[in-house]
Amino acid sequence: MSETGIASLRAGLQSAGISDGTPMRYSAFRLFAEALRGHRGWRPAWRDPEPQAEYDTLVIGGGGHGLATAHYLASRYGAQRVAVLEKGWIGGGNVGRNTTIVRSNYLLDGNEPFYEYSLKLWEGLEQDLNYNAMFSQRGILNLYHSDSQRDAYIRRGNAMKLHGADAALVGAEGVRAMYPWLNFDNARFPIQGGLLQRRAGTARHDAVAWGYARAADRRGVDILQNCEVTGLQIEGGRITGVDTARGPIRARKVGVAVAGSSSRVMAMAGLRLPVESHVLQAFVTEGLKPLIDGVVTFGAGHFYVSQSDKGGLVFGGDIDGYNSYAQRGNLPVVEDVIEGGMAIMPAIGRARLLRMWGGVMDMSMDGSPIIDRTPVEGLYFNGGWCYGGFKATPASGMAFAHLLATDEPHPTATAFRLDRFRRGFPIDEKGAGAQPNLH
Amino acid sequence: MSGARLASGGQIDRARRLEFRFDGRAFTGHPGDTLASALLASGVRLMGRSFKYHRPRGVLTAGSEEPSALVTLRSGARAEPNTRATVAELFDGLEATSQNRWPALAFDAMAVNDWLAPFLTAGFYYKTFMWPASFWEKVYEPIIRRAAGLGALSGHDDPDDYDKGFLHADLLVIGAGPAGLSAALCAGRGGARVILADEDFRMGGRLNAESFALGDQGGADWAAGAVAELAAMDNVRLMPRTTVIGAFDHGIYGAVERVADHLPIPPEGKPRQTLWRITTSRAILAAGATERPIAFADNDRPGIMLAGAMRAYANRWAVSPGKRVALFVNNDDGLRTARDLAAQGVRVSAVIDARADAPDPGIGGARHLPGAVVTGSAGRLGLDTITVRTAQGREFRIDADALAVSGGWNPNVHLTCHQRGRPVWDDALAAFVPGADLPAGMAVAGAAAGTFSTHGALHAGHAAAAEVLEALGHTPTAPDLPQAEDAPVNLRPFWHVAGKGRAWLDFQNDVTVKDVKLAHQENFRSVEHMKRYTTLGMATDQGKTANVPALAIMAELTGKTIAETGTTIFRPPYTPVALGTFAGRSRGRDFKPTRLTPTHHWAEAQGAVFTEAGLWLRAQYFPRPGETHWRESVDRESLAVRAGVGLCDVSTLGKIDIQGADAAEFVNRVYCNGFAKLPVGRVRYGLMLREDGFLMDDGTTARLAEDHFVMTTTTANAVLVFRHLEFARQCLWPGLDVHLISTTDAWAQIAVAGPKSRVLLQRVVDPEHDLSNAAFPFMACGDITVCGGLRARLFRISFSGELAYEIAVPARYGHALMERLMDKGADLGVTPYGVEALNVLRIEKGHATANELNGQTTARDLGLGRMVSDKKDSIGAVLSRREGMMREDGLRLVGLRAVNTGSRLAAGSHLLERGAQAVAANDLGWVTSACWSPHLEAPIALAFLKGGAGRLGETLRAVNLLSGQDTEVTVVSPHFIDPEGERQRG
Amino acid sequence: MIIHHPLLGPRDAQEFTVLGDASLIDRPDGMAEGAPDAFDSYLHLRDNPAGTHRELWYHEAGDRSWLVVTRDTRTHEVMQVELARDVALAAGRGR
Amino acid sequence: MADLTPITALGGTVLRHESIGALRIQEADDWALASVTARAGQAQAVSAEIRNLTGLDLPGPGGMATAGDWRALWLSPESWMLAAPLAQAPDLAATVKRTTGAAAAVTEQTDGWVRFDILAPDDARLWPLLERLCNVDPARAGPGTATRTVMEHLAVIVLRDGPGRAAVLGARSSAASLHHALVAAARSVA
Repeated sequence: MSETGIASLRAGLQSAGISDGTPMRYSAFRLFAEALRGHRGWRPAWRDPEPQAEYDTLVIGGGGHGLATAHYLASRYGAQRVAVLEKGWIGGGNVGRNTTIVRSNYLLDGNEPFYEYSLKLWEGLEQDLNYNAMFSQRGILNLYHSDSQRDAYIRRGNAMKLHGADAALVGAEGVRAMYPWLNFDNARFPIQGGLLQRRAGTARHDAVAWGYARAADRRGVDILQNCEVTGLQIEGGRITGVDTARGPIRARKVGVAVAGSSSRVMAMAGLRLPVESHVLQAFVTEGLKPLIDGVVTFGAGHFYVSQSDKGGLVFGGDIDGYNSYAQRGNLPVVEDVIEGGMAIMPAIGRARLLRMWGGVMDMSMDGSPIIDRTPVEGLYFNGGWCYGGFKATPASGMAFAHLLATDEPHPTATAFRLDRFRRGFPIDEKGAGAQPNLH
Repeated sequence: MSGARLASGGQIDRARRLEFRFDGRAFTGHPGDTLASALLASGVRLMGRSFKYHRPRGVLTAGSEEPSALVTLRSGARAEPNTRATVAELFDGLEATSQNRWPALAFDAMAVNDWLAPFLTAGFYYKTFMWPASFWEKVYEPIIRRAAGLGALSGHDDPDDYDKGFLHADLLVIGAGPAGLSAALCAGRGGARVILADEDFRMGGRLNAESFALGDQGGADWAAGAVAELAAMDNVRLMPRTTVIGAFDHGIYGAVERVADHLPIPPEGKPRQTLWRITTSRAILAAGATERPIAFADNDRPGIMLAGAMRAYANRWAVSPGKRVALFVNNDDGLRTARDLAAQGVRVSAVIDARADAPDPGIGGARHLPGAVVTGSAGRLGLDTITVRTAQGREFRIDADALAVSGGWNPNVHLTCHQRGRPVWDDALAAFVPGADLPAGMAVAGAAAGTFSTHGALHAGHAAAAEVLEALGHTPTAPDLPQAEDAPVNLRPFWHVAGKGRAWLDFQNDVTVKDVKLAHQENFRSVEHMKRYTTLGMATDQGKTANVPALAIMAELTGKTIAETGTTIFRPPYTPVALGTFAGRSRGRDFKPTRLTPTHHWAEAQGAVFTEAGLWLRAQYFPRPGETHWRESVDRESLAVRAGVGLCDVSTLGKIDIQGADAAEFVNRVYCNGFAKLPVGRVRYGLMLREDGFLMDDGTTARLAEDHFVMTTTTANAVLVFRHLEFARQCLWPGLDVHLISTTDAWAQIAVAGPKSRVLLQRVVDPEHDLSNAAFPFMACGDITVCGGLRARLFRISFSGELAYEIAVPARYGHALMERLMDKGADLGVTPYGVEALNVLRIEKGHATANELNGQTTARDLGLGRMVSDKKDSIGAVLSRREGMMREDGLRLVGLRAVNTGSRLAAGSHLLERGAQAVAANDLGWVTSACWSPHLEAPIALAFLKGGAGRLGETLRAVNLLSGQDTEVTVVSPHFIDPEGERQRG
Repeated sequence: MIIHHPLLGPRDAQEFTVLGDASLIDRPDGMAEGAPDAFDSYLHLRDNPAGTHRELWYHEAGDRSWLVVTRDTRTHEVMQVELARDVALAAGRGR
Repeated sequence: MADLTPITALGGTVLRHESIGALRIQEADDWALASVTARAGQAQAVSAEIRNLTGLDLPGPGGMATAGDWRALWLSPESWMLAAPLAQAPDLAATVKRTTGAAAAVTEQTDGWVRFDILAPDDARLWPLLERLCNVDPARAGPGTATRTVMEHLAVIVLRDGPGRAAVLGARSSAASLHHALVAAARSVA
């Protein structure tokens, strides 16, 4: 390369923020420039700092929600001296083992504004984080198979539109136009149509955790991996800090965002929760050329599916149904889910299941989450996400950051209270009642 | 042409020739061949393209761990993408196509990605494609999606059948190599119930691939003898072509048997594959080991394969891999390949051994280069030469069209990890071996446990089985095992050759040493981060050959030991499984069972249209000639009920027989309204709450005797309510004398509804039963006989609001009773009606069904709040009184009537005030059920309306934003018809 | 999973339906003082242990017995299976 | 006697019989059925009454007993299903109720069920069919057992009469689905 070429490259690198001391921005130009110099310039996506003795705010849980909380605390609420405490490696919980669906097709007033707010945050996420989480608005189609299901979807679609979300009802022919190879002619429960939310979609789940981690780190948040919390320090009804595998850390406020392990962590504060831990399995096939453009859910069985950018069919269904902290499930649910798949998509019979795994869900008593203060002053709780936590990541982080920063619920999350069960305000989308494994 | 069939040897049937095609070209092979062995024997090296860079790919392995030689097998609706050529059993007429290339395997335009490789490093996509935001879905992602994926599905329904089944054993032996065969022989001779499963179509494992002897036999011959002995035992089930895919809780193993994959198509009625769930007390994992490569620049060329695989091709399939073969190894085992090839007359040109003190295998004509490494390769679409650097640092080229590589072996520990188990690093073997926390009942033997010698495997298998026998109370026989090689593992860990080029770790996903280094540089250092960031190990082979070298390199970079670095978690299935196999017969129309009503065949003969109600099929309406729209039929049926008499099969309602001294007390506790004082011979409407106070179900319950009730449930909730009642009976009040049994299927129950229903019934009910209003008033019930003595039950209940009955007879007589009623009522204009008319009639009467009882509503919402008794402790009563459920502005069931009878009113519409903007803040409720009322000649509906009780007479809008409907409605009582109930009492 | 039914021996978990924590046996008295809080706690709050958990399983496609299964939620190991009716009676529940 | 003609569970006027390979699958409707459940504290009394009426010793969990034309199978704790030839016991529940009186809850069950008899030359040819349909261990389901389990999503009772013989009782409304499952499995193993 000529002298002038090198000089102009240097100038370009500088303008892209590539010089020691300033945060590194990702861009196509940066990628190009790094390719030319053998990628030697990439720096760690986040630091691995030593824990400090004291922070203003601790977020327990380095999953999507915890990292998002830290990012928004730092970027929107001006918080300083924030740390995220992670038991293992960040993004290792449910954000790293879900089926990546993002949607806001909820029915109830307590939920829909929150999820629609989340969807709007998703729509600007990559620019906000300077990280491509591959959020792709490919649409979600909820199939219906009976008149009463259709009526329920009309009610839901209208609720969505009243809250400013998008929704459309598609008849059987419309479904056929979108997915001509679905089982229209030999189905036990014939497809009558579907509720379509076009703005829904999928994202690259790991990248969400990494993007938030990197963005939070850039604003000074300490991300402390391998830092399991072993105790909560509570004095006179007020939290003062935590004990960790890397020593005690003092803090004024502590937010807990450890869905899947909520009961275990909150038990350290002597609190029982309206939550059970259950295993939800998820599945991916070998990579295939594009077949399924958006997300499709089966209305007469437990099955939903999308296709990843790598080509794998990513699908799931119901939870196994028994309490579990083991990140694995059993064959009956595998069969149940795939039977559902073969019922509406007999064309996937020769695709091969590559991998199945399980995540531990905080299943709440009404199927909806909790973002609230607790009886312990300075201790805040975020959990009960059931198997809908991934799509909620941005709004959950924002709402939890809002609560931690202001002591007030975020306007879109006012219904997610701990006392709603005692007071009779459940947010029960399925109408299944206070039985966690039915949600 | 590189590879060729050797003149003799191999476990193939040379007497028979099998024709097959690859990419349209005709080839031949023999029974016993795989697609890979037959192609190699035909001189074909190029079989596929890699995922990302579209690099040419050949065969790396000889087994199910193959990452590279993936093809689409078969064609049309039977096309099977991503099939490993290395395990595809050859059959006559086999058709295979290469994939992930365009336009042709040898000329792939997407190979341009290889030139762009400097930009396409690990995680490059996270750093770009962000501007402008809308371009992601529109521009960038479609390109990525089209380029990604490997093979394609046909888009047609899978035409084959799949079975599922269940097996039980004392001992499951997984793998039929030396350890597995030895274990099965020991356990089988000892009398245990044994299942021996192996993924290969020929049992024997490595014994079929090696040249050494067992006793005075060849290894393959000894294996064949062992298999023959086992096959003769009644207590042993041999399952070749069966992969054990996962170890699940409590001794359950999933296994996939490929029943017909070695045939052109499955025989009629037979499955392609069977999913077995094997329940066993004990399992012995004897799954062998997988060889791993050594990474060096351009180590991915067709012609470069694992040493053990090359040996297998030579020994088992009599395939010479090339004309000039070189070896690159770091262990003694790899040297066997040189010896075996030389013995078969294949020219071995060089043995490059990374160990400075490597023993000389003494191959005539081969250069022995201890302490040397391979630094690169060259050749278009296949290997021509390799570059070697000697211990002294001298670099030169060697001509070679085949290179065997061995970096050592990894025990196949996968199944030991399916339940939290973590393998542990063994420095002596330089491999992960099973940890201590095995699934309950599992033992590991042979190479899977790190016992690599044949002698060791035979003895370990026997010992493991003997232990199982003793635990089960059998007496093991003394070992009767042949002499076998007992070579120690002699290996120096060596993972990659340092250098500038790209050195592949994950051959399918194109992950190189550089990518791992980049992951480290960017702090993706935990093994899970590395895997997810680079996609290493996430290809169809799940990193069976790639994972250990990669984490060894990460360990180098972080300065940690491999033991500290750890490994990612192995998850089921062991190898990928067709989705159809998991579904079995439960697909298409057989997805779920179908329940038919007792009058189904009669209704079918009448030309009824059916609809699903849960698992039931129910007559929806009965079209008559000339009726062109369903509404015509439904209107006619509804009006016929109101004016005359109609018949509807209501057998689908759940029926629960409740008997016992405490039956009344029990019913009184599970319904929120009073039942204790219900007189014998009477029916009452009951509301059942969940314990959280929301409505669970409703129905009528009849008291047939002091100690005998019959409860009906809604069709949808029959199973749920029965479960709930058993919970209450067994768990809450175990001291009550009450007994439950379902009788849903035992009775054919027919609603006879309309002003002429009594007249009609009198014609079939035996004359001694008085049906007069005085003798059998509204809400009466009783045992009767019909048609000359047939036992029956009669209930005077009404869903339509008309004078009505439900008559029940033993199910087998339902069909005949329906015919009789139709016959006897001909002069009354008797009309069968379906669930559509049933729905119209109940909406007109204001009765709730599933649309109103959706699990989110309360008795109060239905306007039935006063039914919740506060004088007794019934399920749900306490929590039904929570603050949030007692709001004055809460929802209330109302009727709606369209102001303009020509307008449309859809269930699901939301209610808004006139002039109010369509936003959530103005949402007043929603329409639960809607219909055209032929009786009122207007669209009507039931709806939940905020503060509804106080809004009767108001005009609101029912808005459906999905269809643009905006309909003015008047709020009215939900009882459109006969609010005083005079008709049903008449 | 395999549930060792106290009467029927080892049975496939697919024959069962799971309800949840066996503390649901301990239904409070609806007519007693403080019933609303007692029911809130009874129905809504859970120990949700990572470890030994006693839970209710119903042999729906079997003999219709409700069982109390003592199981480790970390390993899924089943330690004990009892008839729920016996457990309830032993806990003093009767009429 | 009533002048109505019954239909079979599969909806025909004659019973369906299939021969597939060595297996026969026969729809059967010749049993009258009644469930008998001992009232609280009455198990011994009920056992004695049933023995007097039928000669049967009521079986324990998972068991089936036969005596002459009578048959009893265990349903759930202190609850059994009695079966007798339909022609001889057209109103079985009433007959049993007359015997047990208040000691038992008796419920007519004849029409709640469909029965398919499966006949094979021996167990070795019977089990390939059963093992494709239900998770029952042959070692625990020999002659004299009555196992309540699941076949293709359907709750069933598998009765073992003798070597090579089984009967499957299922809900009458899903008779066609159960029949289809049996026939498909028989074709698969034939």
